[in-house]
Amino acid sequence: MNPIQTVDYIRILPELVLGAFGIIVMMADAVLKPGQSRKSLGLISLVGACAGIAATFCQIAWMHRDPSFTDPGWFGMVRVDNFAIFFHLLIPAISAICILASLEYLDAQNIRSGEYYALILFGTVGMVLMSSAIELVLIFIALEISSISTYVLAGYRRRNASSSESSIKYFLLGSFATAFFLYGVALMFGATGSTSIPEIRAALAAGSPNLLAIAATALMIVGLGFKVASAPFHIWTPDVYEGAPAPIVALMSTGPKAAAFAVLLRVLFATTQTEWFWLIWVSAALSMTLGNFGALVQNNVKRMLAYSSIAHAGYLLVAFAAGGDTGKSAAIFYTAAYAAMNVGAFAVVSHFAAGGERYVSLDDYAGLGRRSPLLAFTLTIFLLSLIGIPGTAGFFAKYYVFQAAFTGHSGALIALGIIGLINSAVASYYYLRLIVLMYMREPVMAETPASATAAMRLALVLAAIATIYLGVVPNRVLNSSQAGAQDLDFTNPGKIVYHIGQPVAPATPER
Amino acid sequence: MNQNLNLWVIPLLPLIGAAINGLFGRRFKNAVVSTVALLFTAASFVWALRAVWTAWPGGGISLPYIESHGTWITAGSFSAPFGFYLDQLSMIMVLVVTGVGFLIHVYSVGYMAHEGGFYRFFTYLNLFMFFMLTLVLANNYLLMFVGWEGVGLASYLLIGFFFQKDSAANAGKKAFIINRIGDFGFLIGMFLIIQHFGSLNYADVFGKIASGHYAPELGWGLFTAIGLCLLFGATGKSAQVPLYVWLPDAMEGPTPVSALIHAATMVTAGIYMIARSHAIFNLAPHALEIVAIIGCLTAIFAATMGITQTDIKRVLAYSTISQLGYMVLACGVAAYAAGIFHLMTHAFFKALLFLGAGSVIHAIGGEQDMRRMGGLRTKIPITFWVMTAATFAIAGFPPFAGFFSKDEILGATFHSRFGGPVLWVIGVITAGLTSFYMFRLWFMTFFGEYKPGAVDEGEEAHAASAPAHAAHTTASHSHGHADDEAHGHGHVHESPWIMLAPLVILAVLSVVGGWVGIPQFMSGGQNHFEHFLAPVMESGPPTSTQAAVPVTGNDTISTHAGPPSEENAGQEWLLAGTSVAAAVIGLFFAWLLYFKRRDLPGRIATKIHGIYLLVLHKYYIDEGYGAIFVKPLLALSTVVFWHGVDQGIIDGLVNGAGSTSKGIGNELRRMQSGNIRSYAAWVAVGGAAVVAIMIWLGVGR
Amino acid sequence: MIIHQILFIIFGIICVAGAVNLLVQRHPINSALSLVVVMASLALIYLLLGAEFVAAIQVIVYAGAIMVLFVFVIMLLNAGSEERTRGSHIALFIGVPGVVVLAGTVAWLLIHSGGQLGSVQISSSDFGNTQDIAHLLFKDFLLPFEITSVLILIAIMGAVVLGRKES
Amino acid sequence: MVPLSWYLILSAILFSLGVFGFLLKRNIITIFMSIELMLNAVNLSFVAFANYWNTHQAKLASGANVVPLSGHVFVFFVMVVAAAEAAVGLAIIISVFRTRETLNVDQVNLLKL
Amino acid sequence: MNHAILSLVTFLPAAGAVVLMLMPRNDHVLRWTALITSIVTFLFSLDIVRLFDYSERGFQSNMDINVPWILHVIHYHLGVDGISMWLVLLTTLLVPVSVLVSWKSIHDRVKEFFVLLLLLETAMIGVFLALDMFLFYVFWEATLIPMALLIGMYGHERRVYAAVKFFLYTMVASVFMLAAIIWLYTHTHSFDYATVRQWIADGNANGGSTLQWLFLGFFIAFAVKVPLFPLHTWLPDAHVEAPTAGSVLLAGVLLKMGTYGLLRFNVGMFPAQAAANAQWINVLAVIGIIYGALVALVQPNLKKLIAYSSVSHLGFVVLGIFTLTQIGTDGAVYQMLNHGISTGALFMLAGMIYERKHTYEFKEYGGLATPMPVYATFFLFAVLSSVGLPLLNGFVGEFLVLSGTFQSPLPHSMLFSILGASGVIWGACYLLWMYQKVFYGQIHHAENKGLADIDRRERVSLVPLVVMAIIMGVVSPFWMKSIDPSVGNTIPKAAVAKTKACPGQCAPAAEASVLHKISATLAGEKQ
Repeated sequence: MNPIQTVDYIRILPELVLGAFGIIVMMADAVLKPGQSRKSLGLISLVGACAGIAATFCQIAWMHRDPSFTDPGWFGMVRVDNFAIFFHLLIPAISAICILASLEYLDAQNIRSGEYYALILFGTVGMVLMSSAIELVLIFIALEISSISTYVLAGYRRRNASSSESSIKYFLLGSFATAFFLYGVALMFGATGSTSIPEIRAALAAGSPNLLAIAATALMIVGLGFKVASAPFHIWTPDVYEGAPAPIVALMSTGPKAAAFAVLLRVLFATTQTEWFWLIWVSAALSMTLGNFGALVQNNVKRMLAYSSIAHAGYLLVAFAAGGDTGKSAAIFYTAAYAAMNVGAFAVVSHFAAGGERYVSLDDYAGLGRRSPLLAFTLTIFLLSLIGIPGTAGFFAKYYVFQAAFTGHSGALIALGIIGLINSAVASYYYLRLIVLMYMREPVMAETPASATAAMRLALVLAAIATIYLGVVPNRVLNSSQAGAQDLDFTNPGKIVYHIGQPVAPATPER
Repeated sequence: MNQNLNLWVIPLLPLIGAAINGLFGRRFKNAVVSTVALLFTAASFVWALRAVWTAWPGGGISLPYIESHGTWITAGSFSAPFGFYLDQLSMIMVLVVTGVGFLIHVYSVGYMAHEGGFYRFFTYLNLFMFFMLTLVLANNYLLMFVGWEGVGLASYLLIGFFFQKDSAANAGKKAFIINRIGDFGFLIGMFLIIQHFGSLNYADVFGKIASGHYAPELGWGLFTAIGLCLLFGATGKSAQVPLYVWLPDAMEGPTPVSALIHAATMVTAGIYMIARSHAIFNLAPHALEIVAIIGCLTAIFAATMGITQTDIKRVLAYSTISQLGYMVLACGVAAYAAGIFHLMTHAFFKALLFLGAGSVIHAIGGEQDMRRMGGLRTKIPITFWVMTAATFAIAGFPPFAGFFSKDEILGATFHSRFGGPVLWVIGVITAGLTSFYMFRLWFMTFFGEYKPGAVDEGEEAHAASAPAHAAHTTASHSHGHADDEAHGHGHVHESPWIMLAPLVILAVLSVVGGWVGIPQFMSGGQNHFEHFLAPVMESGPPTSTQAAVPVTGNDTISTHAGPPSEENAGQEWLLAGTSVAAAVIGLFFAWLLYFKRRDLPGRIATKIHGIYLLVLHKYYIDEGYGAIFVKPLLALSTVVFWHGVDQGIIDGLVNGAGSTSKGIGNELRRMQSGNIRSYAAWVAVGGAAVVAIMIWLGVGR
Repeated sequence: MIIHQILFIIFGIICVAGAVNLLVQRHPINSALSLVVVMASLALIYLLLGAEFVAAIQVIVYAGAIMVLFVFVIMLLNAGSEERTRGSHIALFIGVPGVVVLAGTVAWLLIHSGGQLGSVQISSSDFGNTQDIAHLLFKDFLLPFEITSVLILIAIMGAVVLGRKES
Repeated sequence: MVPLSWYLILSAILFSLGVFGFLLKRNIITIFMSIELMLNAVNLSFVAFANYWNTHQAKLASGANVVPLSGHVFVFFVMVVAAAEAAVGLAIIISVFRTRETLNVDQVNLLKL
Repeated sequence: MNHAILSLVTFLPAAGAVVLMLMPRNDHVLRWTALITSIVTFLFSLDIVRLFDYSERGFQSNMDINVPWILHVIHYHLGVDGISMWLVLLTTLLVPVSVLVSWKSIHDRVKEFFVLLLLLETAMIGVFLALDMFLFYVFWEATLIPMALLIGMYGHERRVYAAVKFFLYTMVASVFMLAAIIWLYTHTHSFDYATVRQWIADGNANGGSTLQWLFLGFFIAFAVKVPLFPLHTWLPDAHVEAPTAGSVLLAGVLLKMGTYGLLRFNVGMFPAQAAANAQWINVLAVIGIIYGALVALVQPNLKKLIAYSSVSHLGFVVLGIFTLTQIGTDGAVYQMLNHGISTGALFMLAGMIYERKHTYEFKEYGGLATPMPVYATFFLFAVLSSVGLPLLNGFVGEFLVLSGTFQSPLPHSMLFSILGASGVIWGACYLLWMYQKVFYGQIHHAENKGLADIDRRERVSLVPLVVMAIIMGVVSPFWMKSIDPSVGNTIPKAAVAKTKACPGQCAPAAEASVLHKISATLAGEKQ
């Protein structure tokens, strides 16, 4: 009997589909003429991303049919549970919106190579895999897939010095951090004899505190902390985001980040929380503070949003520090909320940047409320969400995180929560600055911004709807994130919260 | 008792008049406006007469008569109704107000005929009537306060009637604000009453006092406190020291306004209020003592200032303050009836004086400076004669009205333990001064030669040294009478009959008005006025309070009710004689200085230059208030509060927090040097820190 | 078994020396060659640890393929000796002490737990043989192995995209 | 008998030298080589631990045997990844060299603050 | 239907905003649509009054709507009581008026303006009606954006500074409230106002210091909004720069959100803390009254003066609330409504003159009563209402507040009352000073001679406020009969009683001793 069964293929169906579409795009690229617009490839890849989502729905269907679906597959390599499904839906969606935003961008930048879309799709494969992988080997490879594709994409504007600089910085520092991660994995292997997360979890839970394992955890935190851009490993973010093409920043500030957070969730909650609590506490406080204060003085939109993304990583880590089901659930929810608003914001940035990314200074945004009402309006929604105004994803996510922090009833957590709240108030200044510029200043830019293409509009509207949806009626997503949080301990088979065409079962009140 | 008097109609009628004129008056002809205003005022007067007639003591209605028309304010256990109250006291007040008010309305039709804003004037005037009637008819302090504030508003509007003139606008504002300062005291007094009696209704409050329903250990101090607060309110409204300063300035208003509001009615509200609250004051002898002193002080103080004024209306204004001082003095010596009596007679003759002065001013084209008058006796004879009656009345010559009321007060002062001879002497001196400055006015205006455009040589130098004063007189030229300028100088004319008729009626009242209160020792019969008011005033302190207030014997708070015994009659005659003598002396000096030897005033002025200037500038009280209160306050507000605290400290902190954050941000971003090796160093250091912290904490565990 | 220790010390010293030389040399070619030395001696240490397969691919893939690529690029770009620019004080004054702390902590930890860990020895000769690895790789680790293809695809594509001449 | 800690310390030394290399070298290619050095150090740890687990046959918490060889497999994957990284990394370096005409990292500091 | 009325009133303006958003940019149609929407909202809000059941002291059960929203713990819970009902009506009254007053003054980006205005209305109504603390916070913050945008987009020269200052001030402060709400949730597992209130009342919160922190968390958020001295400096800037409608709603409604919050949450939920903290809060309130007035006195700018007058007036409200007496709090609630009417009218009037003169500086005015008599009359009404003239609305509130303060059992309240009562003097000072500067005297600027008096539309927009000022001044029981029981239901009884019981600090005792001292001294003199 073949040890690899059909269900195993279903467990990696989104990856397979995405990879297949990646290959299709590569092949099709060869058919197109060199100077021709690659829009058609973009559309194919868009279909691919959507197919990835569809594949995830297929997984959900299997989940309903086969209770053993959530068991580890591929000899303990992957586990497609509620947690993984959450990211399987989220990440291709992010990619899809990034692709939509790229369609126009590539033409504007006069980039005519279809590998771009293939790289996005392959990177998505890596990210998706990161969320379902439960074996450090596979996590490592998936991480590298997503990283390498983003290294390349960051340098995609090859004629541009800052783009290649961004790429090299990202690459060198990323590899540097990966080495730390690997070192941690090695020590963990030494400490527990396994690289499988459930095994590690079980070993650590059973054994006495093991310094080697602690050191291993620390080193893995370094590596993953780098990927999620949390202080003190955030330092690369502004430079890389500034130099990289805007749609790619939209992607890499959300997709790989969400995936990295997924891994961080898997890894950290496999170890003992008390060991890393203070570390994450400090990191969260530092990230929020450094990010927000850094952003206060930026004049480049991309850089500003980069600092803001550091700060948001900090908020997310607050949820980690809070721990517990609420904390994990809050962290999961936050990734989605952050993705929705940040993808949207960078999509707008990529539109306004125009050819050569000329217009990325804050002042270039003056008077946009008058010139491009729709784009300014959607950007306002994203910014408000980033500030954390009620009715938007950002608010509920933040609220949920802080609620998790306060639920602990511990002084340290409440203090962290307060630091976070003050930070989010400070942060409102720089987001507001952009809104102010758009609506309250007269344009200084001589050039009238081009009107957005339908694809761009679609991308923005989708992102805006997601932002509002997550802020106003987050029940469905909250249910999923709660279920995902419960699946993080690998023990319960996981109740199925995803339904296709059926009403959402009422969630249990949080306690 | 069952009869409904519908007192509410009395104040409401003028309000309707005000509403009609206010809303539509702009489109009406002057005749329509005046008809409306007069109609509603007259109706109000008639209704008041009817009410008084019906409720006259001995009639079918037991006094006080109270009617209530729903609640105005309610909160928690507190509530204040729209309620009206009629007793002997309010009967007198309501008749004076509606009666004199109506006459002045009539007069105004003539006086204001050529002014702009005719409808506005009558709107305000009717509005004033509404508030004043509310004040005197209210059955609770809160509703009285409505009238109290409302008349302040009407006064503000009417003083500032010629709003294009800065001085008029300033005067209106000053009047309102200073009244507000007094109102502040009234408010606190009301709070105290609410706190301890739970209600502001007269019936409740006085009933509780009468039955001793108040905490005995609080009683005495409490009543003193309430009394002082109410007194403070009264000093504002009735222009007593130290809040009298607004009244002279209030002469910026049209003359009928001065007559109605600033002489006959509104300014007496304070006296009415004290008389109304006599039950409280009777229990607070120290408050009464202070009332008496303030009244006496005001009387003499204002009288001295009246001496040097050359503006005819200002002389009358100071005279009013002085006379109000008498009334307050009367209240202070617990002779409330005497105070109200003087209030009434004063309403007659002072209204007359103002209206007469208005007639004079009208006659000579808006001129108010007495130095530019003279010899008008023959040119406007009717005005002269009515003015003469009023002057004799105010100076206190028998048998004019002023004599009886003033004598009543002085007598009561002499007998009272709160007053005593000292205050009596001051009162008599004031009477002499009153006589002096009133006859000064009389002589300067009606005798000698008419000299328009001239300033008395003797006083010229001093007039020049008083620029404010000079400015004032020129300003008065420029007001609404400017169009009369053509027939102003040299074309002196008697006023029309619509103005003269009220004068004549008031003149009659000034003569005979006092006869209702001829004291017992003169007439042999009873003092009708006092007797009439006795039921109100004697519902004073029950003897039971004596125990609670041991320091105040019942004798000290005698209400001057009992008729003096036979043996005292001689003393009474002597006292009356003294005050008449003082008046005669005043008349003599006025004749000497302003008729016989017209050079003398100037020479005296140069001789006692310092004192003269002091008095001429009204003791620099206005300037003093300015320097002590107004300027420092404005400076404090501007420099310390606004620029200092607001913009400096608070906004400094706020903006400072902003720039500090940016500074921190700027420092932090220096980490972002752009160098990959530095970045790697941060990552490495971070890694080192992470590992070290975790190992350290792990070992510690 | 002292021979093991002696061999370990010899190869270890060569390793460290090579690594230090990598740092000291200013021309990248020299550094690259030092790295090859390190890798080669590491392969020998792997043999000491009984990891024959790993030792073999260490030589073939690492020392062979990857380092050749490095040398190729160095030659391609005609990289000269590195200039001693003073770009980063932070790296020197903060980074180096930081790394010392890191290394010290890890070393302390390893020595500290070394007692618990015990020693290693060359075990039975069938440990680490290729067959076992193959079993592992194509069964338990099949999915990572297959997924690696995506990684390599991306690498190829990335290299092509970035290295391609501008059109 | 070589104590395991010797191997691990050697690994730590090599790793640290790699980090030093990153911090101190100016040439991008050399820096990249330093990273390779770090990866090699990690590989050494893996192999050493694999040997260790082979010596101490133990059970995992789940009851399964420890598979010491997975350390070797991990090294194998690290090498694959290193190769892929090398390909991409060197391409990026070429790309940087094309735009900046330098390989000195201190001069690649356009993006900052 | 009854249960839908609150939602209807709340979201009708938002629905209108959505419709406006989709409409073409025909300014005239947009204006009419906005006007009709707001008037219809007002008419619907009248239905709340019709349905109001006076026998119910607390929240009206017949209009209550409570459905789970997020995760079964966050509810969509709207409810109304005698306090919030009138604040809602104030809002729905002021919005149509604001629409009218913006008719001509807004001619650029008209669509955005009315959309923001209507969204703001929804948020404001929501704040007053929300009984779920999460929902309350949502609405609370939701008011920020439209307001900041209104100021920043349609304001005057320094509008951006003002908008940002307004936003940050309130944003930073409300964060503390959010912290307190979350803390409460994590202990009570409920956001429901009544539940949490009961939880605290049952003494479940361990230790007073926790409650003290929670109290402060709410307090800061509300104090900034009120604004209470010394957190008031955003207000003058915001007012001066805001467009007229913005000022009207800012002063008329947004500030009331702060005092409403103080009453509903600080006093309603933390009675013991409210009593314990009343001292210094009242000190701040009294400072606000006097300080605001004094600074208003020296402002050279019409709108700034009115803004500072708001600081002073809102000081009365806070003072009234923290007397913790029935009368004082009744007065405070009434004063909230009054201030909305009178200051709203003042800002509208200021806006009308701005439309003609394009400046708020007094030195550009003077003598305007001559060319604009009708305008001057309306202005006088607003001034008098603001001054607190009896028979106009302002008096009722001020009187009750001060009277309540005077009788409050809290220590020193008599002193606060007396100092607060001095506000009636200051109020007269700065308002009459302002009135004189604008309307009296000779006209110094020739162009002022030809100023047009206010037109029909402007009169129509002012009349409701003037009429309300009179009606509220004369028949206050109409409002009080619903306010009074609800206030009684909100303010603490036990807490005050507790304070009363404390020996030595009890006010009546202290005051008795003062009076006793006076009488003893006087008696000594006499003997």
